[in-house]
Amino acid sequence: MTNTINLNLISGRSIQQGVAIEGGKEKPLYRTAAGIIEMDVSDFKKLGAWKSSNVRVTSKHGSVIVKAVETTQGPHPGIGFIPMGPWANAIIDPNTYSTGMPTFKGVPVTVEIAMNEPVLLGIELVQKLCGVKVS
Amino acid sequence: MSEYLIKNGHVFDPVQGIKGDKKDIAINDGKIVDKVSSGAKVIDAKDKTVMAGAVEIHAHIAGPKVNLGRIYRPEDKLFSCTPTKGIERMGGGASIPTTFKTGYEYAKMGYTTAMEAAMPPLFSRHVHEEIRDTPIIDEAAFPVFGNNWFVLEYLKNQEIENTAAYCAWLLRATKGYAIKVVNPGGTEAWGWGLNCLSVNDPVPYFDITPAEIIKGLIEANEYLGLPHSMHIHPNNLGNPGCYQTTLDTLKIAQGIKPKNKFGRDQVMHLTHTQFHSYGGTNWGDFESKAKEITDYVNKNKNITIDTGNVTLDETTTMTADGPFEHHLTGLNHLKWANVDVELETAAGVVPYIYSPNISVCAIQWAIGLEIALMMKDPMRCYITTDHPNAGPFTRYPRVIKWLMSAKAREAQINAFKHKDKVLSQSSIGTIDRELSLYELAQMTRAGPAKSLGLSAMCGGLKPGMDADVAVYNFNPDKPVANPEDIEKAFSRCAAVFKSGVQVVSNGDIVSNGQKRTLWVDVKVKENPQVMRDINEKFIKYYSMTQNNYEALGHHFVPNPYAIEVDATQ
Amino acid sequence: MTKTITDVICPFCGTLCDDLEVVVSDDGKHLLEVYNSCVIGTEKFLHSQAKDRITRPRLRQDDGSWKEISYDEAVEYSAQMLAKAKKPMMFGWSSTNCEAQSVGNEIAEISKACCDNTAATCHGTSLIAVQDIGLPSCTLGEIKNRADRIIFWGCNPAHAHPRHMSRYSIFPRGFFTGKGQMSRKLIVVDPRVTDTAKMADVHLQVEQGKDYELLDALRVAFKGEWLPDVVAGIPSEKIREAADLMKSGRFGIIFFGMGVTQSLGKNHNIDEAIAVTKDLNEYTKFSIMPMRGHYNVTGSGEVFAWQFGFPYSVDLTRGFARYNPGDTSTIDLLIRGELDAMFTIGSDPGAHFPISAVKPIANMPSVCVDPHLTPTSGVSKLHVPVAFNGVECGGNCYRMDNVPIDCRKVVEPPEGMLTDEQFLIKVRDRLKQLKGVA
Amino acid sequence: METITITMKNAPALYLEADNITPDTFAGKTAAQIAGLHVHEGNATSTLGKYFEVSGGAGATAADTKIVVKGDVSRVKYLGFKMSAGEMVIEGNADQYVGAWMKGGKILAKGNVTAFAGLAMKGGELTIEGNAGNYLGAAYRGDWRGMSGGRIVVNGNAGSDIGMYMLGGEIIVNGNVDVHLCTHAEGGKVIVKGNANSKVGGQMVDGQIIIFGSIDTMMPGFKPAGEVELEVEGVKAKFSHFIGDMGERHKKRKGQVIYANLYKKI
Repeated sequence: MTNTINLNLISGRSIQQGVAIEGGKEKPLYRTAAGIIEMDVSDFKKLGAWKSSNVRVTSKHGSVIVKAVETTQGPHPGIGFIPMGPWANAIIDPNTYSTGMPTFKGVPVTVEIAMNEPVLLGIELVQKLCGVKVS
Repeated sequence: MSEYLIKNGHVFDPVQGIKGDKKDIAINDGKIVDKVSSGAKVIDAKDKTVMAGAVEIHAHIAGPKVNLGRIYRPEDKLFSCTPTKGIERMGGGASIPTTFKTGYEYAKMGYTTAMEAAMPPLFSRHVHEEIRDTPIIDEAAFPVFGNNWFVLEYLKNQEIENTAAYCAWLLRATKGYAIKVVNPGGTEAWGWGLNCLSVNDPVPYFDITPAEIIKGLIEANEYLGLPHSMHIHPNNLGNPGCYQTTLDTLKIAQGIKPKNKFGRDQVMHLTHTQFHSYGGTNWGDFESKAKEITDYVNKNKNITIDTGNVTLDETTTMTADGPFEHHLTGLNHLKWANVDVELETAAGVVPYIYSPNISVCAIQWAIGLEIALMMKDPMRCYITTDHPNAGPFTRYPRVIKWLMSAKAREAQINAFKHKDKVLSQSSIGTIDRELSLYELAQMTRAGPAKSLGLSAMCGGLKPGMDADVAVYNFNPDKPVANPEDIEKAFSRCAAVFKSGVQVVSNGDIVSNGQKRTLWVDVKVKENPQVMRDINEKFIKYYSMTQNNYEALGHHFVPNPYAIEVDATQ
Repeated sequence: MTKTITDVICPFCGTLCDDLEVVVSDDGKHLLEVYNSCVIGTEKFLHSQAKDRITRPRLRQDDGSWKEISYDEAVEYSAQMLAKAKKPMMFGWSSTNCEAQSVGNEIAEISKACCDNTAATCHGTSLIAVQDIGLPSCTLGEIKNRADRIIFWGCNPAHAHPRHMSRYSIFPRGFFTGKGQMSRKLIVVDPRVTDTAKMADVHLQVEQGKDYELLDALRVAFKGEWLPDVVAGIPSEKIREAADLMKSGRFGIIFFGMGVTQSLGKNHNIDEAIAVTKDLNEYTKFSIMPMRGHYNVTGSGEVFAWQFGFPYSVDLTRGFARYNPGDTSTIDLLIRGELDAMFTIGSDPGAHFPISAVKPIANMPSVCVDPHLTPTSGVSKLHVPVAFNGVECGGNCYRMDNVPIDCRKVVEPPEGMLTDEQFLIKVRDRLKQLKGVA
Repeated sequence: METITITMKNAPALYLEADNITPDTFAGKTAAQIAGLHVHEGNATSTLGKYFEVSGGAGATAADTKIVVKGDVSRVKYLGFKMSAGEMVIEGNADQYVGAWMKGGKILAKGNVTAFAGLAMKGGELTIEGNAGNYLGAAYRGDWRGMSGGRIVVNGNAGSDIGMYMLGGEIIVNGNVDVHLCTHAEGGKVIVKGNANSKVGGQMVDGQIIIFGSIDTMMPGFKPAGEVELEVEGVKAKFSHFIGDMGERHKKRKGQVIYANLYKKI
């Protein structure tokens, strides 16, 4: 049986993500910078996952594979952080409460180990989720 | 450029002393001329009033605080936005119209030149970007100096020459027109949440008083011989009893003589006088001191003023008087925006409703009109609403109606909820003066042009001047049956020419014109000390480099008109 | 020989640093080195030199492949799309200059489109709050010269605005702040112990999504009224201490970011933070400022405002301007299925919108004007690469404190490439022909 | 009273703006004239008759006119916009701005409505039998003058920002409400029979909120002020009383500070 944990997801900027978007969103570096979830060390324990293993993060709004890394800006038990970008946006809450602004922060998610599933590149992920035909 | 002949109109031109005579006005190549060829296009002005294009001496129409007003008041535009119409871009906004609407509304009322009254130097590029997008009217902007650290430091040591050299540098860097002073010292004090409410309150840290700043800047202005005089919004604006501070401010100009080559006779322009003419000790015994202020100004010829008429509308107040806006939000609890600008100035914005049902508002209305009606020389008193502070400039026709018709004033007084209070706290009820069209032309054309040092260029219809002409559907030979006809006539011109281009026809915009940005380019003797001081302040205290501050790209001022002044002698 | 260009403006974030030095080759075609910038700014300048850069427009074919087309063909596609659509959206504008924005607004006016900028996903809710309650603020130099209380609320400048702290907020020595960092107290409010929070004198680790409650509690504390024992995960005692620390300063500033604009409460979080600032002005001097993200999102708001009267989310479909986020805002319009064409410039909604708002873009006529390959170009029908603004062309921009700064051109764009403004002018002129307007 | 029925026959591909569908505009017009009124789909202006079948006739005045809206109008905005008198019955779901800036008359929406219903309402009655969206009875952006009169009743749930900047009138929600109830309110009365989410009454200056169910998280600015017995909508019960928002400014009346009142059923 796979172990899952519940986290409160927030997305936001990181300097690595900032460098990567300027370096090219088609590049693997973007995935390295933003195709991740930063988790508290205690949540790694709860999940029973190795650091830097792939996980599936699922909310009411979608599901995405990212690499789980230990946070450097903690402790923040119970909070998962995915840098802003396509991976976070595959699962954040689009509810704007009629303000125009989706709920990018504070989305309940579950995290489970997905060792053998690949983290897609940024553009690839968006194209796949939108059903864009690519040749 | 085409030739025009405006035929048979009743011409009112104080520059030439023409008082309603039937005359033809000829236009060729952008200028008023004596004669045109038979091929000139004829505009029939029979039974109409013809005046030069009007000159706005003080309004907030472009720049950061105006735009902050637009940004934070969507409700000011609710149901008021207008669609694209021919060559007219879309517009919107009641008290803070968009740039396009600003240009069009001025032009439709016969205004062809306007002054943006407060430009924060650090934001000058923004002011010019908006000016560029304001069609038709020529514009200029006054950078603010009264709380500028360079000015405070130089004047602390009475260094007039250095102050003047700095002013010249800043006018060039910002493409500015005149020396504007707002709440001298008080706005710097506001950097610490404080204020200077009298001309003798010391400015925190800088060891100088408002009186010293005012005097020094008048002297620097005359040292340079600028087209306009020092233009002041004194300390203590808007408070009961403030007229005393105003008199103290006016007295500083005593004995100082104008020195310039532009035909300007004053050394101080007192703006929105209405806000500075309050007596009483609180809002309960609030009263008009228009008589005390106008008595003083009537006697002292080296001062000009504008009125700042309250129009009884919902509007948006905005001023570089930061502490005043903080005070105001405490009174009406409406949304407050503020911007403190490093080393230079500040600004605040608060919506305000001048309700005819509130006695203070009604008395303010009376004071503005009293000032215009008590001033003996219309060449020294100009109609403004301090747009949008006392009301939007689009209400000028209404103000004109009140000034030209005692009947219209009486009707308004009768409509006030606290009529008795208005009558007891002001003398508006006892004034029966009605302005003539000639006086109106003095107060809105020849007068402001002269005060601004532009009398050779605009404000009149003398051959050689710019062909700025407004034709109104108003027959001076016929008695006014209904005062509303005055408001209607001055709202929408039959025809308007700007620099010889017809921009309005039957109240509609027919050309976006070729608007210019006026600025003053002063040559001064080389002053290495001032240049060193500027350099040092940028390195240590500004958040922008000096090179980027000075780099005002030509595209922000696409059609500049520099007025050159030589102050090297 | 190389040339060094000074006073260069960094076109990355709203800090708009203007002291960069860039070394270029003698012929002005190659950018060699960048000094003074942060790591992101450096990458931005250097990436413009990438060898694999796309330099010509590309149209997506039925089989999913790209076909290279001319700029004229790209202009034709864009103009036709905008002329035909009933409710097109012209979105982005935050990574381009005000000159381009101005042409874009003209296009939107002629085609009766909706237009919006990236405030949609960063500080749009701040603008709503400002409209509700105002904004006591100042320029960044005021903070450098006067501030002794610095509060970062829901923002992490160490990551998002790397030079902000050294240029303006924490470290600089100004006129009244000669001791620099020593003269300032730093409060950070964030649910994570961010790299910014690690530098703070006080870190309030607020429970995520409860900023509104914490801000209200501060206001109650200023007035010395009753408080529950714990608010938003913070003991009331600690809240009162923080309130006293704020009140005791001579000049304070609250910087806030997406931690509050995007969390539950949204505009109300900012609204209450502004109310806190307003309250503090009864005791001392306090200002508040949004940490704007894109380097010219502020400029876009300014240009929209002076031309149409509203700072973002403007709907011109009825021929006049209207504004009401929730109705006229891009993400709501996309998710609700209100749009039938998408023109994106100077931003990447494909990467930064929730996926449910990206899917509709993939299913409608769409143009993406962007020098980069992005998720947006990846789902759009037409990708138009352009010169890098702020690197290969100049133009005006507005800093996070609304101060305008003119960007500089430091190198030539690759041969034959258009700038945003040049491309837009061609689209505008073609659109005028199609619509028969002068 | 005359009844005019409009039935959606050709649904719009996008959304329709139908601010002309009000008793005020219909009054005195024939069915043919009404069919000729303008509606807007994006930037395309066409006639009401292109989308709706029009039958019956309008009264001479708004007060004499009842409009029945049939068919799928879930993509139609501005029904009853600025209406001052008369009646409107919407049989299905409707989109945004139902009864926005309404001054008088009655609207009955039998289905759900989305955001901005009853925005800045001044008078009249707006009844929603289904659910209401966000910003019900709130103020327009930037305006400090929200709903000032009239009565809104929602049988289902309502969204967030209900009664923002409310000055007067009444809102009754029989179901639950989402976050930010009565933010900045300075008057009026809101009754919620179900539960309220968090951020209830934030920055409230004056006015009244009555909650029968639970409140997710209380605002710290609401201070306990004992218990009271109240009769609300015919129900007598005991309520916990709170006053607030203590962080906000408040008016004084006869030397007494006036707070907003929040009652939560015990």
